[in-house]
Amino acid sequence: MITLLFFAHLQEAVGEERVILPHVPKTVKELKEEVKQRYRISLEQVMVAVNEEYAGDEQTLQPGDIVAFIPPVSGG
Amino acid sequence: MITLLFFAHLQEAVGEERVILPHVPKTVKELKEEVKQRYRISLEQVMVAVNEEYAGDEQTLQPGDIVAFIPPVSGG
Amino acid sequence: MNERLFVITDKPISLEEVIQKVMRPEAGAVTTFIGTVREWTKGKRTLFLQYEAYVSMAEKMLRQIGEEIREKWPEAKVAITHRIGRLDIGEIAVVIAVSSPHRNDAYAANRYAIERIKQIVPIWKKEHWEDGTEWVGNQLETKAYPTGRPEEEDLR
Amino acid sequence: MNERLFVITDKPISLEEVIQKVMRPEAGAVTTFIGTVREWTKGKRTLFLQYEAYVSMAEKMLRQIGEEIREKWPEAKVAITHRIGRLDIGEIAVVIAVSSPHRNDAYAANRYAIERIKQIVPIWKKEHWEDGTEWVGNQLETKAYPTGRPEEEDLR
Repeated sequence: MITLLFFAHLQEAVGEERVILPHVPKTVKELKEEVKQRYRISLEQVMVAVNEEYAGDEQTLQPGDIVAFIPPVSGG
Repeated sequence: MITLLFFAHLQEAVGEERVILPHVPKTVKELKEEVKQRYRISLEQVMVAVNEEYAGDEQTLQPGDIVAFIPPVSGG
Repeated sequence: MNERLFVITDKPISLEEVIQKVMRPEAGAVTTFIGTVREWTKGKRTLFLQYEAYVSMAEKMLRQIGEEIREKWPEAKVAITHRIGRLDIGEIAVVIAVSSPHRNDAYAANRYAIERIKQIVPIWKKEHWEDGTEWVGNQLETKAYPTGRPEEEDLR
Repeated sequence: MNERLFVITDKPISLEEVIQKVMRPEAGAVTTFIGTVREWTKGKRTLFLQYEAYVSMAEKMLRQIGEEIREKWPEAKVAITHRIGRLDIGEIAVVIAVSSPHRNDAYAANRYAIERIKQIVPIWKKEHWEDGTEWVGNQLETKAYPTGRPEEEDLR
């Protein structure tokens, strides 16, 4: 099981702030493919953070991970 | 007649904040020579302002001018 | 020091409070950056803004920026507060305060902080215009991150 | 606007007041520089400072810096207050506030202002150490002005 977090326009597109995924995709890349298909959203320009650290596509996932989908930030 | 103003360490060296000079030296350069000799002070690094505008050595003086001797500034 | 130097808050920001966190007897130069809500952008009128953050990670990224600054400018001390929630025109969204014995460092580190905030801190701004709303996208526009994350080098 | 943007004062400086002078709905970026009295300089302890100014000319030079900034960064608005008289450790000697629609301009214009103050504004600082006093000389040290006055170009 892993937890997915969505923010900003992604949260509106997905319709959820937090989603529990019962299984654990192998990598960030695999998870992204699944999320794209399930919610029919583009993840272009979207960064991923695993447990509050930015993560590349090749990073492997572990049970219990919290994975955040981070659209281009616009703070400041 | 012109008025001379001295500031900071020059004021302490001259012993006066303001000096009335009865005559009018032709140029800033002439005035500087006179001041150097009269007060035995160095004017190296000292800028001169005539009527609150920085002035070069060749600037001519007029009766009524206010001439300030401005040591290296240290504001900020 | 148990005061928190890097804060995400939903309350109005006290500029003085942020500045006080970096004031020190050995630092004669303090720079601040204050980001406020702008009413007019290219002729278009903003009514108000809404900021949202991934709060725990945003504070963590602010602390990371603090560490990056400590490496680059060891004598500088930095504090950052960013507000979230609804902000009206003229209200303060972010305050960055940097103190240093040297003014060069105080300017450079401050500038570095705001650029990094706009790269790596998970905060999003929703513009409320007269005719609708919009989540503001990547301010770097066409910037792509081939590694999937922003690199420190991107700033240089 | 009848508020004075460029001020020499012998009273404590209110940071908020200087910042308020430049706040505008179209300017989302405000930078400030705050110069405070530093206790320690290269291991030597300052007890307090005394600032003296040729007040009328100093305010005129501050206004001139304002005009130079308007030429270089037309959208920036700047306010400067410099204090004179006796200042204790930690007290504010100068505040420079710049607002602009663009943060680049707000940083650059602010930086420009402090550098120009240190070149052309007739203000002098007397250090009071534990073992004596000293008028602080030209901070650029060996800088000579062949024309007898500082040129704007000296800054670049």
